[in-house]
Amino acid sequence: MDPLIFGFLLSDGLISGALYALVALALVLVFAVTRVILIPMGEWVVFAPLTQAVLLEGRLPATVWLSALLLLVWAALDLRRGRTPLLLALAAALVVAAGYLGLAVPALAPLVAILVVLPLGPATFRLFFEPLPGATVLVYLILAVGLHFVYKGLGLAFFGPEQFGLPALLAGEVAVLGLPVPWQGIMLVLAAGLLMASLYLFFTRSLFGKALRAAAVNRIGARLSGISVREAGRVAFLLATGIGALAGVLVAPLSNASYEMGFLLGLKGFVAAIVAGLSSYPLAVAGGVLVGLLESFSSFFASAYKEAIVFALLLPVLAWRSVSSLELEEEE
Amino acid sequence: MLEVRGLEVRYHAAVAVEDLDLHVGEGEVVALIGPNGAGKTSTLLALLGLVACRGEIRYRGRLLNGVEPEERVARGLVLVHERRQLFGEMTVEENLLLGAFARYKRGERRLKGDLERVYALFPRLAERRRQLAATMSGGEQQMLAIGRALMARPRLLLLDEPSLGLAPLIVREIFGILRRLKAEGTTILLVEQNARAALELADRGYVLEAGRVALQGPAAELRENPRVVEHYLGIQGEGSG
Amino acid sequence: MRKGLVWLGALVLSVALAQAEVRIGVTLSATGPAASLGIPEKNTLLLIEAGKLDRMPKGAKVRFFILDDGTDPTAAVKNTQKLIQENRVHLIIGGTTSPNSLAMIDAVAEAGVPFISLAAAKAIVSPVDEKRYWVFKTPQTDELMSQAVVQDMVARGIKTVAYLGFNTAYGEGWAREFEKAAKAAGLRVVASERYSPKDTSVTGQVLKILSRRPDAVLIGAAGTPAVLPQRTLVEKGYKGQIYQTHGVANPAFLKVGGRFVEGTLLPAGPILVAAQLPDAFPSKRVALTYIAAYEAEHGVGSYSTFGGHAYDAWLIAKGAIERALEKASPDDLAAFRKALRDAIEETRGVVGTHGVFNLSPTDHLGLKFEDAAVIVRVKDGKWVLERSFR
Amino acid sequence: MIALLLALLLALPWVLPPFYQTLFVFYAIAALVVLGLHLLTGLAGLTSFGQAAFMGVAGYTSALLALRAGASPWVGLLAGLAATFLFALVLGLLTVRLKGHYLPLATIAWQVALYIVMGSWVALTGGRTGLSDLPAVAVFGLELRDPRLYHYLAWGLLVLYALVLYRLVHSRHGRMIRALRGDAVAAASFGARPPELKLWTFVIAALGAGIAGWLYVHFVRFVNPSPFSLEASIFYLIMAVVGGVGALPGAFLGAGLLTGLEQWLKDLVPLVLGKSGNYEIIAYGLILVGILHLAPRGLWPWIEARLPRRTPPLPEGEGLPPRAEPLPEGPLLVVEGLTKSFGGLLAVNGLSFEVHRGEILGLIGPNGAGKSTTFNLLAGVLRPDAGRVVFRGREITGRYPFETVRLGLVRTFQHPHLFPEMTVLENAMLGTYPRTRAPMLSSMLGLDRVEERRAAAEAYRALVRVGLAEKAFLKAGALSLGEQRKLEVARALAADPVLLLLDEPAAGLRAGEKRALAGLIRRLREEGITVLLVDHDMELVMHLVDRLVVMHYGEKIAEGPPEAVQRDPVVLEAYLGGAA
Repeated sequence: MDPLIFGFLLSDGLISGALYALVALALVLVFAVTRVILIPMGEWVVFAPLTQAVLLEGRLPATVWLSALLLLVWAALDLRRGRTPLLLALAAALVVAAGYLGLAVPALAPLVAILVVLPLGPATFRLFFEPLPGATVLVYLILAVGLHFVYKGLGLAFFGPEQFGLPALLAGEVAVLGLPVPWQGIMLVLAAGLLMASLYLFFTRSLFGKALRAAAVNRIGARLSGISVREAGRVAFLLATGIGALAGVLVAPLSNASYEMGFLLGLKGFVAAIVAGLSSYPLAVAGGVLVGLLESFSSFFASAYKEAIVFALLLPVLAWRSVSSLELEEEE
Repeated sequence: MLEVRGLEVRYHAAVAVEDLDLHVGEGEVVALIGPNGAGKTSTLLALLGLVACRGEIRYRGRLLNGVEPEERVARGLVLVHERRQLFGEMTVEENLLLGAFARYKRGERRLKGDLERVYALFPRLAERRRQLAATMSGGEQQMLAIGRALMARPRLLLLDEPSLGLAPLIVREIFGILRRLKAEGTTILLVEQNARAALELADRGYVLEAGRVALQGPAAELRENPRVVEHYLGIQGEGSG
Repeated sequence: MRKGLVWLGALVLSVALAQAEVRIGVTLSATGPAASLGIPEKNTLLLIEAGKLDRMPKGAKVRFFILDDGTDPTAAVKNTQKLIQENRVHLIIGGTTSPNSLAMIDAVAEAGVPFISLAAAKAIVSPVDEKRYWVFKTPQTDELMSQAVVQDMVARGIKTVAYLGFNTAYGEGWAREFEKAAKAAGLRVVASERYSPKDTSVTGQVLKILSRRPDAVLIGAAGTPAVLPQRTLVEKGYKGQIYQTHGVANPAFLKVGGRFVEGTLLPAGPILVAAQLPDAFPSKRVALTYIAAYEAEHGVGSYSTFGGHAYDAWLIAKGAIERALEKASPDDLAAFRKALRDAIEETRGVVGTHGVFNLSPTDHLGLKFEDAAVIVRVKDGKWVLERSFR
Repeated sequence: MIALLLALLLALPWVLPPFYQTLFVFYAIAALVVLGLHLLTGLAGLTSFGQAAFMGVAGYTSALLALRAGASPWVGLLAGLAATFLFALVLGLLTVRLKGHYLPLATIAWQVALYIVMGSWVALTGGRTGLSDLPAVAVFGLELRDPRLYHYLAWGLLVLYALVLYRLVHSRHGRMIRALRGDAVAAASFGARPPELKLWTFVIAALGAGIAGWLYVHFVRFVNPSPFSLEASIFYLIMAVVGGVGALPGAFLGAGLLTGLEQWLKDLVPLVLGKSGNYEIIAYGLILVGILHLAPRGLWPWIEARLPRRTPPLPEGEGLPPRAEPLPEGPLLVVEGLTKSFGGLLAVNGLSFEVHRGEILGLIGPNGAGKSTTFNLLAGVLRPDAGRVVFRGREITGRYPFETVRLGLVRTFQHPHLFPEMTVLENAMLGTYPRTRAPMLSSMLGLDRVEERRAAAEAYRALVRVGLAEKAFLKAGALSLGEQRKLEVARALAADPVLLLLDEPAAGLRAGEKRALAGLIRRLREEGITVLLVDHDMELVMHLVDRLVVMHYGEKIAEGPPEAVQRDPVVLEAYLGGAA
């Protein structure tokens, strides 16, 4: 093969891979802490750039109201349990204020979009998953599918069926080893790397990060140490939404964004997450890059069968991972 | 300190604990003994809120029913679990620090002193502070579990079978440490199959059989009780699966 | 004045009560991958229902039952059954995509209900056999549109061409018909690649195409997802001519495409550039009327060619209903359905937004190539008439 | 009741409004797939995201045969099922051995791959545009085009499949499939071969989907890949979970409810929200979420809990034939130099002892002495590093439990390994698995009735022996700990043990229960069963056993009658040396 084409495919695969790796990281995080396979993740990934696009068109995106509404419902639930939900009400107000700020200052739109999407994750966890503690993985999964339908439907209602183009945060290209690569792609890869590094630091250096890990590996042990598994779940959802929204905002200028793209993105991230056994963060990153590269090269060689190749090639990986994993997991 | 009335724990339809009354005074060490499956562990889990139960649990004058386990930990009700429930993939020191998480979250950032205290109590942990918890021996893991609980500065320490599965020498060491804790004034509720060791340490004791209190009284009296002697203090008292 | 209005209202009401009710069932892909086609179709029919686009047929009150099939053939069939059996409709319009329309054929033929499809595939109405006896359609076939593209390519001296299309029925239909037409005209198709409308990258496919150095590339995609391959081609330095299909003919494509789609050529129904057509062009006036009404409701530039297909279906149906009413009463379900079918087949000289419809027992589409297709160029973010075949 | 339902089913097409006739056919098609999931996911615990792909395999096979070779749809059905069988066998071999989350992902992988092949192999399958003009199914020349007629075909096949499944679930195989999910070790201890059972479960579920696929293409008479997509597979899984994946009526409930829901929402949502529409999917998702919050285990268990319960008749009649072959002379079980270490730590070190026919041997020792490890080595759960085990003159070292149980080496579990969702009787019947022979196919066809009846009688007798007869039809989850232990013993008895391995049977029992247990064990010895007992309850052990083997730090330190062992200074040191 022409080395130039090889280089292009490689860089394309790495850029997609960085995106899938981020989604996979978020999925692993959420699953490890809450045992939820977060199907609606993909929707949140696209909600962020779509929100940004609508802001740039000078309209207030409906996601602002959705976010604020969910936060208020959450606050109402807290109120019923006898707590004063000052922070939640404040957050709801903040989301709305941020929305208007994004309208006034278009340069801030990407940031505002992430901020607006951010509460969706933890609020969804609080409203829909927390009331069912200890349900099986399968029930959580179906619940997640139901929420995926809801968010997908909302996506269509909010943003319409068409794609939106987004301006690059950093326009232009740069030559890497003689190969022109868009800055935006490099930014995505760098951001992915940076995010991974900071997650690594968070999990290994901060006691809060360690507590999150503790809640993931041993729920009872965590509760014995005064770590609230519920709170850990909310934090996991928050981080996941944040990672997803950031990934979405970074990739959208390269690929455009529409409400429909989420599911496939989520699925590919999920594939990468499974390669990692839904438990290992470094392997999730590797899985993401693997899926990205497989996809890039198979779209060159046999585009009609691209997904078939990606998934078929996964079977041996799965078999190998399954044989080499020591623990006898529960089958659910 | 702790006042339990009419406690009942069920799994499916099977009753594990029924109509149990229990109290622990400030500074007291109370032992809960009885055969396997008598409901001792279920009682402790219920006290911490890790299993659903009926009845009234009053801790430092306030009802605990409906309070989340982690909130109970934050209020100083700390359990050393029968299976230790350590974070195997983390180091000894990380495990210990996480024991103080409830305090850390409240804003207490000075945990060094507590760490030093635990290390002083368990010099072996100090030697192994960088070792992963899962790679340690059973006795060391038990020490770590107790150490982690101490990091939370418990007002009432619940101990579930600290001698379970340990070699006799280690058991002796662990009970030595419990004695020191007692001397420092820590309130302890101890569940133990090693009835002899437990009753030697405790001020008072309860004997549980099939989910109910069969006998109770000062530890010294229980040690003399012929029924206790026959069932729990012969050579028979020691063995356990 | 007010009194007069009340009287007028009462008069209209009494006439309406006296009129027979004709029920039209509609199943469209207003959601799912073909939503960008289905939504303007649906909007158009809603406008007609509201009386904002056209008058009702004489002597009948028309009731619409509009369902969404989510671009899923099973749902389209279920909808069809539901419309026929539950709503007892006399006519079915819809089937936005070719698989949906094809899947519906059996159901309508079984029940003896005339069906005007809004999908492209030629197989929907050809050959007119026992089942397709009941089936008609208004959009130009893939074959007809491919013809237009190929003729334009030949005229520009293009020798080699690559195809990059959706991995959906739309992209597949174009691949089949275009490659056939291209071969017949002596063009060499050097690559035929597929991508998903939901893909976030098509770099691999584009690189493959670039490595074959085609004179032109045809992108067989609908709506805004058609932008990504073109953009990637441009970004990777492709200098040849890029063609799109009529599936992109909506304003969102221009908006999202921006500078990347500048200079694109595409085949389209004449409605797309109605205002620029010579006055002699038969469908110009109808198209302009339709566009004006549509834009009044949905904003300037909001119209697309797909809504036009739905309007054309309505125009054919309207005339046929009037004629069928003379033969049978809508209360006699079977008889009126048959009469309506016959009337539709007798449609002659109905001027629609995409051309003039002259149906016959062997031709259930009835469009002439030169009336129904033009080549359009994207210029300064607008559709500009490039070539007409008249 | 059943007759009433059947009559209703027969009359249904003629009373339903026309559109519902069609809907009922789609209902039957969905229910076929969901029933397969009930077996696969609900009972065997294997979550599949790939059932729609099997529909596609059968559907396309039949469609292509009809279009390309002019074959009758009936030939298509056979060929389609054969193709589904082959695909399921190959994919099953690849898939069912995968652990944990790898299995569902593998099903996603081949689901997506097959779907894309269906869509992209245009020359064969007609691609996404699909194949139209498929023939209708004809019965004796009558073409089933009217949904009212197709209703009988679809529901006929569905009822047939449901019956087959019902027979299977309530046979020795079905009980094992259910057991496998909860506890593979316990299942294997009573003779099941987990991978094999899983594979067949997988194939049977796929065949249900295959029938559904065939019905689908010949009903719609058009085929393209979209009804065989991952999304479709997920829909079937939703139906299964919403209805209650663990129960057969749940499959009918889920399939019916969601098939209807989709349609009702199409009518209702535009009414509520005006014509602008597109909100059905949101409502659908919210309703789904709502149902799961109301009934997380699905609707059927929720309804069942509110229905009156009927008690089936007590099993009676002859039990299973007892073991025929005579026991060889000499010791029943010989253990020689048994050694096992975990990560360098010697848990059992060169242990040797014998168990004589007709005796009760106790194995005791302080904590960590290696009793449990020894027990697991004998039971075949662990494999020894060195040494051998000879049972009835045959070497069984390292043999799997499903092999040794057939020889009469039967165990109980310290923490009862029962299946709380199954009745007490069904739990006991698991014990008869190694003694019964009916192959899976004859179970599915209901040819195992006689054997089943005898197995039930045998299990019931075992329940009588341990004193649990009156609780036979309760769910095992409702038993007290003492009763659970009795059930453990009853299940072992149903396996006709030669040597019974009891793992701490007295743990957690009240004094009275212990005495009853001791009496039971003595009776068993009188009936000729040899018992090896591991326990630490000295009162029980000392009064019950004939001989004792005492272990300490993985080694045998004493052996002999209880009175002698009790006075042995080495034993005393081992036990008392460690006290505080």
